[in-house]
Amino acid sequence: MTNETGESRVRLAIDALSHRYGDELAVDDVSFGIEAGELVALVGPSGCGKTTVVQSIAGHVRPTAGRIALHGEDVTGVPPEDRGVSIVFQRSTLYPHMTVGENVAYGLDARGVAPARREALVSKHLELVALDDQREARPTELSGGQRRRAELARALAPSPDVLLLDEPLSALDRTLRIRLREEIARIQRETGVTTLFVTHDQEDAMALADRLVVMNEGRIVGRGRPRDLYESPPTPFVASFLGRANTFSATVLKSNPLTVRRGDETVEIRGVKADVSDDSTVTCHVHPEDLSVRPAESRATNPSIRGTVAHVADVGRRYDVTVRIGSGEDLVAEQVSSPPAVDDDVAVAFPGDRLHLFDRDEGRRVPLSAV
Amino acid sequence: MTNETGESRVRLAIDALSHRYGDELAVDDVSFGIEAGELVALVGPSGCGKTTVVQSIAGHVRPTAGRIALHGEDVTGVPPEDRGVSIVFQRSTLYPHMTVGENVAYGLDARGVAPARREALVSKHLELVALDDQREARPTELSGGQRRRAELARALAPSPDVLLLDEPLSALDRTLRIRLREEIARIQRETGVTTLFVTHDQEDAMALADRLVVMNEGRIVGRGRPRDLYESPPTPFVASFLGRANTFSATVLKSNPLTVRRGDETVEIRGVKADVSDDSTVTCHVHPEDLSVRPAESRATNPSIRGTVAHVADVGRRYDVTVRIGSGEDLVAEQVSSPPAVDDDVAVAFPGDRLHLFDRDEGRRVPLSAV
Amino acid sequence: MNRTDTVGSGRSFRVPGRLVPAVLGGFLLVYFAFPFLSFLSRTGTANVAARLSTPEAQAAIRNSLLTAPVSTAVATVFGVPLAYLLARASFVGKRLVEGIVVLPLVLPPVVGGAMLLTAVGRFTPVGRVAAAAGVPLTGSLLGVVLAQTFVAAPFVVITARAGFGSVDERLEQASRSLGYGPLATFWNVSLPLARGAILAGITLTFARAIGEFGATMMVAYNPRTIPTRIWIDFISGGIDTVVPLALALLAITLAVITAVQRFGRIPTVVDG
Amino acid sequence: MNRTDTVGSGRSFRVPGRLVPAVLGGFLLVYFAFPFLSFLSRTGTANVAARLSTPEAQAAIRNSLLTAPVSTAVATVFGVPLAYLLARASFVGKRLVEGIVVLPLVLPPVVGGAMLLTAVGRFTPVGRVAAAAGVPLTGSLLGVVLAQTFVAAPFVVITARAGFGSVDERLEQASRSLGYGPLATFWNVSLPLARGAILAGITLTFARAIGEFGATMMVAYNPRTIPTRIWIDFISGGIDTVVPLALALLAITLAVITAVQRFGRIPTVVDG
Repeated sequence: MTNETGESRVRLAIDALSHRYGDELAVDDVSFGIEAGELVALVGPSGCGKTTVVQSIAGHVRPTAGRIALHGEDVTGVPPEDRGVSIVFQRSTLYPHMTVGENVAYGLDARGVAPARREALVSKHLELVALDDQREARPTELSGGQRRRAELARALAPSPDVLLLDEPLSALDRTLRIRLREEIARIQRETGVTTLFVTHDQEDAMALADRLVVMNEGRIVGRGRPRDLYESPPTPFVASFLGRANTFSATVLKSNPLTVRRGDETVEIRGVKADVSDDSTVTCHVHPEDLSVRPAESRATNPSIRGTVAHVADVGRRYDVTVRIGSGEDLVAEQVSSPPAVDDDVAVAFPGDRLHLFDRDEGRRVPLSAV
Repeated sequence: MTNETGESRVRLAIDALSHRYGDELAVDDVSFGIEAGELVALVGPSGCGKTTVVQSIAGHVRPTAGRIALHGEDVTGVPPEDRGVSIVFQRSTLYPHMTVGENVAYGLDARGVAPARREALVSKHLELVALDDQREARPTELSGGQRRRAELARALAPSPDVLLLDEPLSALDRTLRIRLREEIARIQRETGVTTLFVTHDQEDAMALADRLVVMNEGRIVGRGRPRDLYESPPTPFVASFLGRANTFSATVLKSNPLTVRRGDETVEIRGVKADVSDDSTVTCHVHPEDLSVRPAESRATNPSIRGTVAHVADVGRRYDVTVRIGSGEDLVAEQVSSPPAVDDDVAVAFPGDRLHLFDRDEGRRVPLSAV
Repeated sequence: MNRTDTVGSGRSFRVPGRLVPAVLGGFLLVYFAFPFLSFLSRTGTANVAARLSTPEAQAAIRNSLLTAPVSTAVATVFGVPLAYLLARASFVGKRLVEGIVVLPLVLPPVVGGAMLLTAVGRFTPVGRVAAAAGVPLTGSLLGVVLAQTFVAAPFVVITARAGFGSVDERLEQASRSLGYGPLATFWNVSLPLARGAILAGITLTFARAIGEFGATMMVAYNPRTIPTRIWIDFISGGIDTVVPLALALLAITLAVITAVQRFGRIPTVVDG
Repeated sequence: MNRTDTVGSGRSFRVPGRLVPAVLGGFLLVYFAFPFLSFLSRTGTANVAARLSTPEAQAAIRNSLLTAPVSTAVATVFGVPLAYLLARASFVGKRLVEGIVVLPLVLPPVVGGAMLLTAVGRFTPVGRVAAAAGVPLTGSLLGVVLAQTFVAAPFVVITARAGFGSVDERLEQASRSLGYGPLATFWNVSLPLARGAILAGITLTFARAIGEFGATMMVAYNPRTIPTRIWIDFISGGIDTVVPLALALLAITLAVITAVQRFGRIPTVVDG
């Protein structure tokens, strides 16, 4: 999975990339690689620097420092037209003065593909995105989803070494987004094109990508398979960003079995020990679906925290129960059925192995292990 | 819940509203009401006409036909400034040449509120949205989320009869959107302002609203509590829009107990009878989380459909398993653990009472009942 | 949005591809700048102060400084509301109105002057009535104002219209919904937000008005403004005699543009 | 987006609030339209055909139709690349370049003419060399072209710049990533997409060039163009003698604008 395993398989390598706009460091020492055929998502909130990374890879921004390599060859100074990197932007860049077919053929013409072969390639790629019958249409006649698909066909037609998708779904409605996401997954499987998918939407990223690279404030703050990052987030930011912010702070009383104190409440997490010094303050994160809400008096095996129900939102397929566990500290529990009433005193329980602990000062993950 | 129960409680009534742009009928005979203190979501895909409805309520569009009533009084011809309807748009409309405090005071000045009271109201509303320390800031100095909250404060300060929120979250990242959604819910609970929340995002709508009004192509296609609409969608559109498109077509063999045929497979849904004539063709919808995937040979009590696993997406907190059940017909099952492998022959099972049946030609829901 | 939306700042990177336009555009720049610099270097040889203190020069300067601000004010008072309407309202005949607004801009000034003469000249009904009332519309300062307004007013209309057009209409709708009528909304929201463009338009109008020559020559050859005086001096005395007055006119124009730049936007705002 | 983004089409609804700007703006419209109509009604009384067939009129028409297209072509060839650079590139001194481009626009034409005389006049180094080589830069058709280009070129630069600016830079980036160099991208993408604005700029430049009067009077009083001929005829014969030539100039200007409208956008595009 990592680019150390086999140097020859790495299609795209970003090495110590940094970029400054004036005084502002937009990208700070970013390094990652993509193997041939992989679909990697670069994900992070708006303004985290991911678009600058993409623009550097495409060659539209010259980075202040660092190196971009394709097939192991340094392309940092190579102009965009000589890189073999296709790009699809958030907003449509189809040429309004050309038909859909001419748009798809555009990149082929640049490479001097013979007319017969060009027609065949255009047909093949229009079929791939199910737009064969829109070949003579103008981009303005297409729907939003069709326009996205036409752009994909145009980007794929010249068989790029790397396909960059820069927030291709962000301007779309949720229904259309999910449909197009599945379409992109299918097309990537069928073509096997090495793809970097850039998005601020963690759901899109996790649904599509083999691997995630999470950025925040110009730096990489996490990388790995979606499930690994979700189940063992390396920082509180990754935990909140991939799931939903759901944290409380506590003080470690004992590290084996892990016992923490919040206010006047002591919570023992049986069967778990933590690699942390006593008396250190930690930030605890639990994903909302790992929490369950019970009547306050009930005592079960799972560790729990007392609180009062502040709000119950009926989301249709589940209830989001907000429990106030202290001044300004709320936990949200996702409950499938029988929600409590507002103002009920409740206990919020969680399986001990679903707790994530982070060092308060440095934000690093505290390793937990079964006893 | 409906506006028939008590005429006096209805704050806002939209009656037979239609609007044409040129030849195009953007809104077609839309009627609904909102009771005092209610939060209703008007939800539908982009271009379904919901913004025209909002603009008609605010008075910025004069509808071609129909009536808008506030407190039972016809306001269809009343200019916006005399309606007492505040509006928050998708993009920020904070005035860049005024401070945040001046923006919030703007609507109060129009009503000639005395200076001392105005200051008090501005402070109160800035506190409500937690922006007290940004009073002297310029809108450009605020973050995206702060700008939204400042707009809410400005809209609420003059104590409007109705608050219109026109896609207020659509331009935001998912993380920020969820946080602001919770903020809006809290503010609405605290102020009790009658609110119409307009969005194309079903998740936002269901998380926030007491009641949903679903629009498609200019018409209302569903209305009710989020849970009722989700659990008993009146049309295939509502089923797919609020959940996720997940349908297959079948022919009814027997209505009691309901038995349907798909290709060479006969599925008996035990304990359920349908009010439908034999041999009619129906569209069946099941929400992805109601589906479970099992090995093909296993036979259980729940009805199931045979298929082949086409794709497994690891979404981090779950697996989305796409099962091909016929040419061009796929079902997506959300599975929490142990997903099957691609190309496995499997059975997709569902509880009989979670199936939704729609008449194929007219799209109407087929009533199902326990035997 | 923010940073993620700023695309393509790797300018220096593409310089090779920009060599051709840079060379071609450079010719034009040199052609614009060279006469300007030649002119400024010439001013040293002319006796500027003496030339500017002659009674004729003094009268021309006074006339120009009287008429151009009046023309600009008239164009602004009537032109800004028109610009707002063109930016916001849609009505039958809007295309025609747009055509009428552009007309004086594309019209050769001497033709504009000829048109004004056929409308308000001494022997037209309007002109005869006005002359009889003691306010002749041609050959008078009022005539100068009429010529300047006709030629220069489109600039403020077109520029202010672009300014209003770039103000999001929703900002005005929000103001209406917060309790302000259309006029109050115009004053509180539209006008302050389009301020930069309006100032730029006023500047352009002033520059065009004070420099007006062709229409003024037709409508009001007398009394002289700076441009007409320059012409008279030129045919009688050649280029060296006109440098001082031309310098004065240049100074006034540049002073106004610089002053407006201080408060608003640069007048390149014609490009929206 | 689509329908949901079109906000506030309830125009007729707000007419009361638009009465004030409509009345104020109406005055200006009448002031623009009235001279135009007076002028057209006057043409009936003049013997147009006879006046236009005099050798003087024929020479003026010929000279104008020779010089204005050349000036427009020169301004376009050098101005469009400059406009593209100003829209896309950021470089040290860009503000200065923008100032130089606007200069001839805000400069009074007679001052522009005076500047050109100090640069290429008969007694300047450049002018002397050119005259010795048999191509005098003043008092010649070449002088007319120089004057027209100086005064009119900013229009095509500013309008084309706005046109390039409104083309999303990502469309060019996509073209680069699809394998085209900067020049090919300019030809395939930028130029066709900014076509409307460029055509509008060319039209404005042509209108300004063929109507040029002030700078031409200084640089090339001879040979006569239509505007200078109109002036000569006016001082010798009064308004009625100039109506035919003014009509011809008006016709040429409007014909070009109409022709361009057919293919591109209306020239109100100065407002971006």
